[in-house]
Amino acid sequence: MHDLPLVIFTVLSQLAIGGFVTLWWFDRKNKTITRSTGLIISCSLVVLGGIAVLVSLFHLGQPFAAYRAILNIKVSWLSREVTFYGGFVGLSVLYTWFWLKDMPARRSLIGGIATIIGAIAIFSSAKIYMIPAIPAWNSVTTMFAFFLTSIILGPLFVGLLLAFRGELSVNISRISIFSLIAAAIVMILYFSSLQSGLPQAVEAARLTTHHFIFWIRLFTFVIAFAILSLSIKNKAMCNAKIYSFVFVLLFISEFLARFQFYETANHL
Amino acid sequence: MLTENFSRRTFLKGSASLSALLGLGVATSQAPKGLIPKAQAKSNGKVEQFYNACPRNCYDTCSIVTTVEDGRITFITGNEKNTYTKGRLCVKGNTYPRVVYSPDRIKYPMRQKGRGSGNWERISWDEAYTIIAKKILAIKKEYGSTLPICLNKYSGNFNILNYATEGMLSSIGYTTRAQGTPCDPAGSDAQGFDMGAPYNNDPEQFLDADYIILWGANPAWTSAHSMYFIEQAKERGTKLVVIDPLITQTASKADEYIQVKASTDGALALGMIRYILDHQLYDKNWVSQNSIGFNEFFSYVKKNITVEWAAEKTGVPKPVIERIAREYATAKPANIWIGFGMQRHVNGGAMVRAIDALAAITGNIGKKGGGVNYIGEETWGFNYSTMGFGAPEGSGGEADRYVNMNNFGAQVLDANDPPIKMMWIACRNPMAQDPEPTVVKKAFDQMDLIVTADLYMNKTVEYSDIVLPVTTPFESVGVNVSYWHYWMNVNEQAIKPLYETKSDLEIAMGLSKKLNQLKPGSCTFPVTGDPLDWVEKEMNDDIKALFNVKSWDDLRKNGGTAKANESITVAWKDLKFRTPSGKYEFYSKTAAEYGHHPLPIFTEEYKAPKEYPIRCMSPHWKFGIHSQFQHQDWLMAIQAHPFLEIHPDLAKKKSIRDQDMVKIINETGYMTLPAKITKMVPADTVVMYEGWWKGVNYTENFTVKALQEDMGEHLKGQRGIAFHDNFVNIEKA
Amino acid sequence: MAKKLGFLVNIERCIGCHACEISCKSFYQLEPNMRRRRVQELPEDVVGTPVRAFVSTACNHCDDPACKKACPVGAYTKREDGIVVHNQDLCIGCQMCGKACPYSVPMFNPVKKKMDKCSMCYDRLDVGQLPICVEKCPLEAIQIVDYNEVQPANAVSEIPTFADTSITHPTTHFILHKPGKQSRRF
Amino acid sequence: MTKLTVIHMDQGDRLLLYQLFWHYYRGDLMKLTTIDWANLAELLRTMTVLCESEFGNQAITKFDEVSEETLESFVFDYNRLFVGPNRLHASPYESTYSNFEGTIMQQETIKVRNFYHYEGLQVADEGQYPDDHIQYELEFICYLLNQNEKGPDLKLFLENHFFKWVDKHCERIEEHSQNQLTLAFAYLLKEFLQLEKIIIEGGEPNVN
Repeated sequence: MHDLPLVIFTVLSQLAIGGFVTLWWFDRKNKTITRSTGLIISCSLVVLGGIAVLVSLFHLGQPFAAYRAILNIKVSWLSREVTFYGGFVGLSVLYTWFWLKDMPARRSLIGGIATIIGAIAIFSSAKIYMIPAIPAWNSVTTMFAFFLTSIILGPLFVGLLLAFRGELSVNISRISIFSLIAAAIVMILYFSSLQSGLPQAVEAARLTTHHFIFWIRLFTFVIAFAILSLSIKNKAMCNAKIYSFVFVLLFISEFLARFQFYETANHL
Repeated sequence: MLTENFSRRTFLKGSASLSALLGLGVATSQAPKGLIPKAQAKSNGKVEQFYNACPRNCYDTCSIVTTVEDGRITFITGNEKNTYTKGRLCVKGNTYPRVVYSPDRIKYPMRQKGRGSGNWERISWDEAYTIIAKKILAIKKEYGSTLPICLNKYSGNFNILNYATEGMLSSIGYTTRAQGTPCDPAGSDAQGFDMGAPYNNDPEQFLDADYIILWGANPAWTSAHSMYFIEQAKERGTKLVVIDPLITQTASKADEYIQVKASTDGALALGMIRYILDHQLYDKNWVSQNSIGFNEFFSYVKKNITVEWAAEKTGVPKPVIERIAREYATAKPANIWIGFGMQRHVNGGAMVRAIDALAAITGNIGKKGGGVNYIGEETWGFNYSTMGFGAPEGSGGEADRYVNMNNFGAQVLDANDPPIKMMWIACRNPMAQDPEPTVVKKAFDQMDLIVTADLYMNKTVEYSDIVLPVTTPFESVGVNVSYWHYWMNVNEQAIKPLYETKSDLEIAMGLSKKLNQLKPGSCTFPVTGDPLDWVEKEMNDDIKALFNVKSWDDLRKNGGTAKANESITVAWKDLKFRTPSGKYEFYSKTAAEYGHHPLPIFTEEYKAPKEYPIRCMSPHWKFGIHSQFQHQDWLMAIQAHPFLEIHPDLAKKKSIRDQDMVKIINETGYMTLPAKITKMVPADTVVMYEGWWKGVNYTENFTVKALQEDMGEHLKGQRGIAFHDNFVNIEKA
Repeated sequence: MAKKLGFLVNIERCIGCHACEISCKSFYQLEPNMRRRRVQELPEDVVGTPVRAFVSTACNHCDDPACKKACPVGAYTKREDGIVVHNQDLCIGCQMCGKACPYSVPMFNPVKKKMDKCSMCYDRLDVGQLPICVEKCPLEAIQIVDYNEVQPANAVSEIPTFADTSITHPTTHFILHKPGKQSRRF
Repeated sequence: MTKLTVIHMDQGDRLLLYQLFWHYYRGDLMKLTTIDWANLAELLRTMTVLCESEFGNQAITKFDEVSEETLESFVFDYNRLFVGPNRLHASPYESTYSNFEGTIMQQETIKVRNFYHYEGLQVADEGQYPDDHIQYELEFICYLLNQNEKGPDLKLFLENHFFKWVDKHCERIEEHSQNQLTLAFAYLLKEFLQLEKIIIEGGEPNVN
């Protein structure tokens, strides 16, 4: 339970980065998003990103000294995560500013840089946990899982806000369904690698699957998958309500998955 | 007092109205003085070191160096000048800072309204002395003597000055005493019959041994500093054999471990003797020159003992007995250490006599590095000046009356002429440490007044009327010696006594003062005295010569520790035994006088009753000495609760898994505790280690009956308890 | 590197008494639940015959310390002589070092809200004294060895229950327990 | 506790309360009668802020309604909480609250001692009684409070010591108290502490 701040931080930060990239990309490609909608989405992402930062401080013994966490950027992936994620939040504020000022060119440039920085932040974040001391984490599936959280939640979040504003011009269901298929594959890979891994990894798999949280997680995932599958061909279902529902389901699913990721981390 | 001064000075509305309203007189308060102007000379950051002595009932009796900063203890460790302590303490000794500063300490004298009610009121020392003194005088008046007053004091603190408690009670008249010891009586008597006294070689001589048998001893847990010498000897090529029913921590280190059936060690020794006699491996010269009764013993063995029989009896295969016998008899010198646990059986004394005989026939007694080592008291020749004041004139009765400490509850209840009405308990926790605690409680119920002097709240304090707070070793002075090694350690006062705690000596003087105020001449114990003078008075010329010190103060200034000179560190070096014959007595008339067979013969072990077929042993535990230490936080952080060790075969039979709760029961009592499945114990035995655990309301003694050992009256006045002949049944709870 | 200091733990001598752990705790006045050294019971059949065997470990002052790599503030340094030092003043209590260490050595001190670990008493070593645990072990079962100078006979770097040493290359070595003969009834 | 914009507690009232607690923890109040307690309640009623507050009012009511049974068990409960011989249920020593096991005479004690020394004071039996017993801390506060120029020192002492642990101390009393008087004092102290915090720190009262 004491890793709860980290659970919230990783899920929210990945959501924010995924959402940001989606917004930036739609804006660049279609240029159909109005200033006010762009501002709303951009602001809400900044808020989510900011909450993530605040919550992460609760994990620290000395929250007021958190600024020192960038000191060891040369070797520490945590330091890199903090730096890059900090950079990302800063750039996303700037990006929002350019929405406010309605400057598409600068927006596109800053958005591009922030996208790269955000991707590096997620990469660094995953690298923190890919450590031999915790066999269940020490695998490339951690990397996949972190990016997939971003890809599953980010576009859907932006999509549902666009749907609310009536500006949705892309089939979000299609994007999301691909990420869900990828997530399912990674999940299978994850458990099979745990099963064939060190005793601590086997134990992690057992602890995960023997807990009711795992089944809630699976159930929400399957329901979301089913609804999205139906909505691909059915335009009527591509509305804000359905997307909100699916988003909530998937948020719960990802949140619980991450919770279990921390809870079952057996040390060597 | 500051607050008074400034209130008077400024007379703010508040202070005035409050004082007027409540009519507060500061004089009525028991509170200590408050804040005062700071003394000029005070300086911070002062670091001092003091010598202390660990006074616990332990072989190792360590010399301690205490670091004190600003009047506060910051580190406690061993004294490097002591070659036995070697500058380091056992795990328990390392927790001493927590012992002193534990939040659980008793801080003030207190009186309980309603025994066991938990309703305590704080009283001053003067009130406490008054209540006790008045009761003593009333008893004396009513019964014509002080015999209804019973002292139960033993080994919680072996500081020589703590005998003041015994001295104080002797100074009021003849009283009833809990006599005997739960520790070593059968074995000590056995050695007394064989050699005249128990007397052991300096444990540092393990290094000189060629062969070591640890017979029912577990120094890895009970004497870590001896274990150092044993391990060093082992690394130099000495063979280490451990004979024990349990695979103890020490047995785990042995070159050879022999699992003997509990309480059949005598048969094993006699089997070895038979082999040694048959193969002419015994020391003919030694026995003919230094012993009597050898021929009688020889014919007893030839007639009654065979190695096959011993193998059958002990569960040790015949070839092993033969090999060990040959190795032991041919090694020079070979050292045997008999543990106290081995003799806590109904045939404990007889078993020790058989093992003594084994050492004697091989000529290992009187040799440096050899010996049959059990316990010794050669260095205890102090003046005991706290005990020598005698009964006051006009005391009723003719002598002290004794009850057996080992069957305390029942014997207190049986004492009738006159009955026991008041109890003084010091350095002891009988409600936790005595067998049959329910009977002890009944005896407590019969008392008019129970006074307990202790450091912590425990079961005994809970059932007392008055509790007196006592000092730790670091808050009072003293001097200590060991019943095992040959060092004397001074104990300086390192810090002020915390709260209102007092040493047993100060309590003795305080009570005597009160008694003499109330009735002049009613107590012969001195009413004043500097503890430093008292401790100096303990040193006589013999002690000073033995340890080559000028005085206690001299020793304090010069390292705090001194070793006895070599004239006594080899037991029986001169082969002048303290028996009536002056020789080693295979045939002991004294033994016969006490109703035993004169020879070291085989005596049957106690047989398990049908309904309770499982032996439950309660050996000493590595994080405690009796009811001390284990309850300290640092040790609770390592092991937080007692447990029962069960062999996997027995566990399987009873469907018990590791960590399951197990109920252990017999006709005396029961308790429920978690199981630890381990091959360290045999399948017919379970083990629950001795100790008092914080927050645990039972002890290992809940199932222990007051079953007597075979010996003890000769040297200790009373027989001991066969703690390890405790039979129970277990079931999954 | 000039030196490569590491602990040499003699399991043959160790009696599992915890004096190392408690003397350290006492010397540094640590909280009851804080441990810079810990004594663990080994499986009782570790040497073939059933015995009570223990191993005492502290920080392993690894050649390639994972804590140092994980720490975001750079609170860890590895000295010339090989000692891995944690600078508590810098520590922000993120606990990543504890997660990254294969031996879970750094512990979170809930009162100071910072991490805490064994420093091999480097300040004592620097003035010619031994670490407390080395000096205070009643059986002299813990030593400090410069592994660049000596490779003690029969010392091994791996024992059961000790995590894979290829991860961080701990400097701690062990002398194993040699089983004695046993004549058991069960 | 409700919105208190202006705190009406003059120096005299504050001193009175600190002195009341000082007497309480010295054990001076063990022999009072029901009438004394009622008088105390009346005196406390003159302090409006106190009797308008939730716990202050409860405390005063309890003083008013002291029964003979309450008086009988008062001393036993007081001892169970603060004196012994059992493990103290609500230790009156500051250092107890700075470490898990409640060990006394720790670093905190020495810090408190140094504070006394700085002001030219010391505990009369220094080394025998831990310097951070609440009785000494209260006496020290009274001493500082009584001298206007010591305001900054008082603030420092309250913030670094007294405020840091006395809340927890009151919580433990509330948890373990079996007597209306010990409970009343816990309520009163708790409430007073909140008011003091507002006065000293000028901040918002901690509304729970």
